[in-house]
Amino acid sequence: MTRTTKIVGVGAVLAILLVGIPALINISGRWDLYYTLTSVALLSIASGGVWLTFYIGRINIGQGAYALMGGYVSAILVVKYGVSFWLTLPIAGLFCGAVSVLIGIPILRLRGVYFAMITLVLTEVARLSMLALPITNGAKGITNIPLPGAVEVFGLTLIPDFATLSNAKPAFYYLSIVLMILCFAGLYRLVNSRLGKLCRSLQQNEELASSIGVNIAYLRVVAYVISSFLGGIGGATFAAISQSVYPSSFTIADSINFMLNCFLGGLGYVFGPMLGTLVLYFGWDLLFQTGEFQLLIFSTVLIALILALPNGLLSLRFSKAGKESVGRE
Amino acid sequence: MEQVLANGLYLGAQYALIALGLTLIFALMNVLNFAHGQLYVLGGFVTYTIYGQLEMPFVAALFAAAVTLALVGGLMERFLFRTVLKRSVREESTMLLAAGTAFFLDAIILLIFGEKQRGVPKIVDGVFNWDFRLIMPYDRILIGFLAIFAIAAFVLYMQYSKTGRALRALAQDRVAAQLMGVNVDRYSMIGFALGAMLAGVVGGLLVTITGVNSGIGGPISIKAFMMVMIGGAGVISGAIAGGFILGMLESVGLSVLHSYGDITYLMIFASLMVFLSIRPQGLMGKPWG
Amino acid sequence: MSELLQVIGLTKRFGGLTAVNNVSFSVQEHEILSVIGPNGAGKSTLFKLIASFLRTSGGEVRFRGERISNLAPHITARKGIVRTFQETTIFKGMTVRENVVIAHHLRSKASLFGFFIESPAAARDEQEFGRSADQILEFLDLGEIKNEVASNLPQGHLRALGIAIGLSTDPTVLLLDEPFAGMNHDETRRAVEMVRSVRDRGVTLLLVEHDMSAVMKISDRIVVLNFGEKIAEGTPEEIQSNESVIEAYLGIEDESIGL
Amino acid sequence: ANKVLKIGFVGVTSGPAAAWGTSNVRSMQTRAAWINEIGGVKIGGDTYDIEIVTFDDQKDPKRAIAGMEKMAQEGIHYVVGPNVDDGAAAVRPVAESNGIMYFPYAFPKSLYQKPASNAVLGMIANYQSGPAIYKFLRDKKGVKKVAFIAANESDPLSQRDGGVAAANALGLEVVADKDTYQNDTRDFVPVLTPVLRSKPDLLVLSGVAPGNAPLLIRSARELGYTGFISTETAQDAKVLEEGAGDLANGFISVGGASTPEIRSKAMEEFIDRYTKMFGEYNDESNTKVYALEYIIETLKMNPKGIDDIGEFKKTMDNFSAPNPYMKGDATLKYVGMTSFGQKRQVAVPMVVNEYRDGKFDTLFIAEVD
Amino acid sequence: MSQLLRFTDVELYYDHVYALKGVSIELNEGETVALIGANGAGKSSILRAITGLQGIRKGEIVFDGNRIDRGFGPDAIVKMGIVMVPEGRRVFPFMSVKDNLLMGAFTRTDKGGINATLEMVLGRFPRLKERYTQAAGTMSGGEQQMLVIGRALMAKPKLLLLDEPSLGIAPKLVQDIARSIVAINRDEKVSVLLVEQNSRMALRISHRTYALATGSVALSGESTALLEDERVKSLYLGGEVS
Ligand SMILES: Nc1ncnc2c1ncn2[C@@H]1O[C@H](COP(=O)(O)OP(=O)(O)OP(=O)(O)O)[C@@H](O)[C@H]1O
Ligand SMILES: Nc1ncnc2c1ncn2[C@@H]1O[C@H](COP(=O)(O)OP(=O)(O)OP(=O)(O)O)[C@@H](O)[C@H]1O
Ligand SMILES: [Mg+2]
Ligand SMILES: [Mg+2]
Repeated sequence: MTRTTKIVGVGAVLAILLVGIPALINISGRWDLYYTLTSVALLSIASGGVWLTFYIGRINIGQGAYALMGGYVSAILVVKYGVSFWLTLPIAGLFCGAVSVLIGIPILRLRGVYFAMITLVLTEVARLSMLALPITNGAKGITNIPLPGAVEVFGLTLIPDFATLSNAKPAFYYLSIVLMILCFAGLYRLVNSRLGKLCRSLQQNEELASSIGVNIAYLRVVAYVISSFLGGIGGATFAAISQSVYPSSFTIADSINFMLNCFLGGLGYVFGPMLGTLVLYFGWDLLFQTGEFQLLIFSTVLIALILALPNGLLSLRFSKAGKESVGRE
Repeated sequence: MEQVLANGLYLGAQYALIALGLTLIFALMNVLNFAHGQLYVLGGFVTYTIYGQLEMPFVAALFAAAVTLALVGGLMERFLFRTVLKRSVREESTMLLAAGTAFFLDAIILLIFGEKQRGVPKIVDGVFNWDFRLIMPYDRILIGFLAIFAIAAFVLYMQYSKTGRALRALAQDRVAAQLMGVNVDRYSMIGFALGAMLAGVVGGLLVTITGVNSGIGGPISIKAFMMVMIGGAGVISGAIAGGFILGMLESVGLSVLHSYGDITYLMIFASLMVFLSIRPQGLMGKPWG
Repeated sequence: MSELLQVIGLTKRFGGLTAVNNVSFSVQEHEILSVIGPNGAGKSTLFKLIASFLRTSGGEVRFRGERISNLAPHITARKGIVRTFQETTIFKGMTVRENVVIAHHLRSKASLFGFFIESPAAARDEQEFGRSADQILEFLDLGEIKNEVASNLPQGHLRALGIAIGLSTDPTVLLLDEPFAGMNHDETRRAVEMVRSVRDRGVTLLLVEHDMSAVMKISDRIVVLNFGEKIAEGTPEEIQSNESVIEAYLGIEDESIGL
Repeated sequence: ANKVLKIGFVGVTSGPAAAWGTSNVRSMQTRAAWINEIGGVKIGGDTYDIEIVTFDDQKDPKRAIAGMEKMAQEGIHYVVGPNVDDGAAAVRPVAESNGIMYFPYAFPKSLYQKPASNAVLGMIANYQSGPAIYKFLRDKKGVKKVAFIAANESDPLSQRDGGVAAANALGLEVVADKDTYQNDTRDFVPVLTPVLRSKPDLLVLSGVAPGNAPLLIRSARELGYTGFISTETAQDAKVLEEGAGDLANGFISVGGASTPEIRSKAMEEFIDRYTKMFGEYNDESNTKVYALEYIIETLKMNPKGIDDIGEFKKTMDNFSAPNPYMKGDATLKYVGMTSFGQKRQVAVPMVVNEYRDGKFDTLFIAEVD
Repeated sequence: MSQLLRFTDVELYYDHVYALKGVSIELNEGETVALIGANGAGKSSILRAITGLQGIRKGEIVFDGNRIDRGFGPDAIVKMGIVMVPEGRRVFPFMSVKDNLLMGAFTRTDKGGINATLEMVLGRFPRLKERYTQAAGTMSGGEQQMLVIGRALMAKPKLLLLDEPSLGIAPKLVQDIARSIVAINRDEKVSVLLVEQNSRMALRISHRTYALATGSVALSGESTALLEDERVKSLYLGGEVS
């Protein structure tokens, strides 16, 4: 790809996301799509984090823990301390990042299914902690969270108070889409920089990486922190949309879904988690009219997709000849 | 205390049996079978239908559950996992397939057997009561022993039968096993079927005690993962150890931490995390990268 | 010449097994020192201890007088002590050239964040590494296959790539574990040349190898291990005629089987 | 042809909690089919067929929001569900901004108190039925010591806390109030062993899932427990029979209007139709049959409510209609003044049942205001 | 001497890279044939083609009068009597020496025969008898090499394929292994196809030798003759490593 086609391509995508889709929604009157797409954007941010841990060779089934944590940090700050949502958003991410350092240092030594397992347990630990901690309001959750307020700089309103909007849906849509674009631009940059190569070297052989002087422990933690940061951001925004957060807002099922999004999109492609989330989450919604057969149809389609494209949906476009199979036909 | 230990042992026996099938499939094909719990549920429903509904003998029902599940497992391997394993770049991709299969089985089970909790008549009546120090209904004792018997039979089969040896070889080095004349496709299928069958047998055994419910597959799978990890993934003795440890941990933990109430499980899980970070390969697992 | 690396009373136990037992020797700057010994004698373990891939059970390693045992592997690597692996260990999913470029990481001046924003330092690194990688690949006769994915290479090339990776780190001391395994005579001869020229670049080399003709040709000195203990040390000539080494390791030449 | 009135359902019909939503959906579908079969329902000048639009939220609050958005998109103003606290709280902003009245089966008071005004509690809350049951057991059966056990999830834990408060208020001694179990528990013996050591007269299964109730009962009885066992949520007799057999005799729970003593002909026909349509009745539907009835009856009273929930809310305060499912002259009306300060709860008869040999016997009937 | 294996004009590709471009070799009953050649010349690929691990693009492989290059999986080929000892040992690390050996006899059903072979193998490699119940993964490299050769013999093969048995083995042990190969060929009447980087040894212990270069046969002939051949000397024996 030349530089110009790249710029044109990026411009086109931005235009579709920021202008095209809202316009289409206005024309078609499908206002419910705002929320669905907002969810897709937020969930794909969290999935993007999981994807990054895949990129250093770790199967992460613990993103739900950080999404939950992010949601609570933001909710508590907004409700109990009156902090502006806009400030709590980065704080939630950073808080999750900080916690993930503490958790990551011991657990990142684990590999393969062991890491997967321990993160799965982490999700449950997070849920139980939110039930038990004194500050989280326990089983009753935190409800009635105010909508994000205005952001003003020198009297200039940069972002209006969401509560004053006649309809907060588009506002949340823009917020989530912008976050998603930033997140994936960052990931794309990361993966295509030398940092990405280092991550890949970790994925392929940690011993060798350390023998050529890569500080693998540090790099692993860095990737995990970024991942958890993204999880926290996604969770915090969700809390703002539903104006409530409960210990069950993000559970093991979510952690598993984040991971599945990455698989479905394709582990080898930065934008994989985005596409995977779109298909998995949106697909379920699309099938809602099939009633009791929804799960059956959904899972059948899913299995068919995996059988057809075991390396992720994006492998369709980029696929080279598949891995040579062992044995004769 | 006697009660707590007996509870732990009984729980451990059933957990170990659940974990065995999962670890076998994992060892053979590096597939973390998210659908394991669903296979368990299916085994439970087959038993429920034949023993509970059609009122045929329990043994026949258990046998039918074993056969059905072996068949389902074999089909899953043949038509789903084999294809994906051959064509995927990263082996973990089968996790998505396993999850998809779990959804699929969930859907089928829900459609066929409904959303209600189901149970069957007791297989034996009466309660063993040692002066209220140890109370154990006879059916639990029977099921506990059947579970231990099944575990022993499986271990002996793996250790001393030709098929068992081939399965172990396959788990350790596929290519080398192939070069010894093991038909990899066939034995992968056998192994998968065996793993699924074990899940079905536990489901069938336990339906007499705890009944069965279309929705519990997912939670059961997750619990089974924990047992497998505690003991060490892909190691048969590890799965057994993991099952018993988790059983004991729950039983003893619930008793000892009783006064802490709400955070009992938080402490159990947190200690599990600490344990795994100290012993990254579980109790007896081979290192895994 | 000066003593670059000192191994002092090094010991490693695995459970009940003592894999390396109180081994001491020193390495001079710019020398090629080989470690030989039967299978399981503890040679690879010794290398892992020197490169901090294992924690010692006793004794220590000094580099330029400074104690370097039990550091993190990447720190030892940064100090200039780099090992290659006995098993052909490479980044399987990358091309040959990518392997070598990434192996230049140690020389990098930019920070992680610098990589991310592609700071000028990072860009300079990148160019520089590419050039150097191409040089190394030519030097090792891997130029033609530099765009092959590493997992498709045959044994011999994998070995060469392993050495290339080691070289790319610009080491002071390079530890090569069985670099000539799986090469035929001709290839071994060329590889030996290459190792010599690496030494001529100013690198000190330690190697473990079972190919005796190569070892005898290339080594300045040889250390022999058996059951974890050092049983001999000396020049190739001394070692070749050492009775206990012949007994434990070399065997008596037998023309009927060409050995 | 009749016009179509769409009523929504957003709740859980798959996964471990599928039973909750399924009994909901099915009673709605049964009733809708029945109404349509007899020619629809007359609201204002028009006759409507009822169409039920369902959305499975998989017990995930995020999905519940999506479901509510879908309902808004379909132009629906009346939705039954969600089934759990977190879902009910999460859909609130959507329901309010889209003019949707919803009927959750979740108990948090903040959903029904001002400033909230779009949620209508579809059943009797545990903090309403609990005190009545405990009082009955204290006065009539001499219960003094109570133990609570709950799954460690939001709904059961909240219900437990409510129950504990009620028991304390009644002067009962609470001997266990902190024991929990994971939702994946299948064997409750280890959980119950320490609880029963405190020798309670009454064991309360707070917010117990229908599937777990028989298991808990059976384990408790097999461990030699002889006291009372109760819960404040509706259960299914068949499930109890299969899961615990005779051991479940004497188990106390709260039901709707199906005990033979009070059920009307219409209720019998409803059960009949439900059974024909889905193969098997679910006693939980005794309660869940009401929400749809309330919506339709309220709209009948004020047809403007069809697309204006403001009108609906106005009507709620004075609404009253005969209760078709009960014998005698019981009425449908909105209640909740005591608990919520506004009428945001449907009045269903609080029938406290005792399970015996495969059926429920009525212990006593009460009302909520 | 009757012909046991014939390899005619075989082409073999990985993805789009060719590894063999028209290779023809033959092996007679009772013979030891060596394959030598540079890295990547295609030696291992020949063995992989015979065992069915890798399909061939063109040509034919005939064993004992039957074509075996189409329609047979690796397991079927083992049953015909071809057993390979792969590169890099590959024992079953968590199985005992005994179980490893029994795996070798996987395709056999004659209990008595298996026991007889087991005796023979343990007699030939006494070290294995000493370590009979030890987990194979904990044995030294040389011991593992003996184990895999013994394991292959357990199948009672007509043809034994060995891929670089001396790789990573101490000189003294290499001698032992070389002697074992000679003895197996001589005493057990097993034909051997040997891939070896140590060309001197390969030429010494084989009857005939093929030298491969980039996917085709460069030289072939009686091993004793080749040992004296100038081209072989300069290319593969290198006389002295200088
Ligand atoms: N991580 C470990 N745990 C337990 N034992 C080990 C470990 N690593 C090596 N050993 C044992 O230590 C001994 C020395 O092994 P090492 O790999 O150093 O041998 P080596 O001299 O390199 O042999 P070779 O020439 O075959 O490569 C062997 O007996 C080996 O089994
Ligand atoms: N799995 C594979 N995918 C792609 N190419 C391969 C694969 N295996 C081998 N090759 C290629 O096939 C050619 C022949 O390889 P082969 O392994 O047969 O060589 P060899 O003679 O055994 O070499 P060595 O002595 O190094 O083991 C090489 O060029 C190699 O790159
Ligand atoms: Mg070694
Ligand atoms: Mg080879």
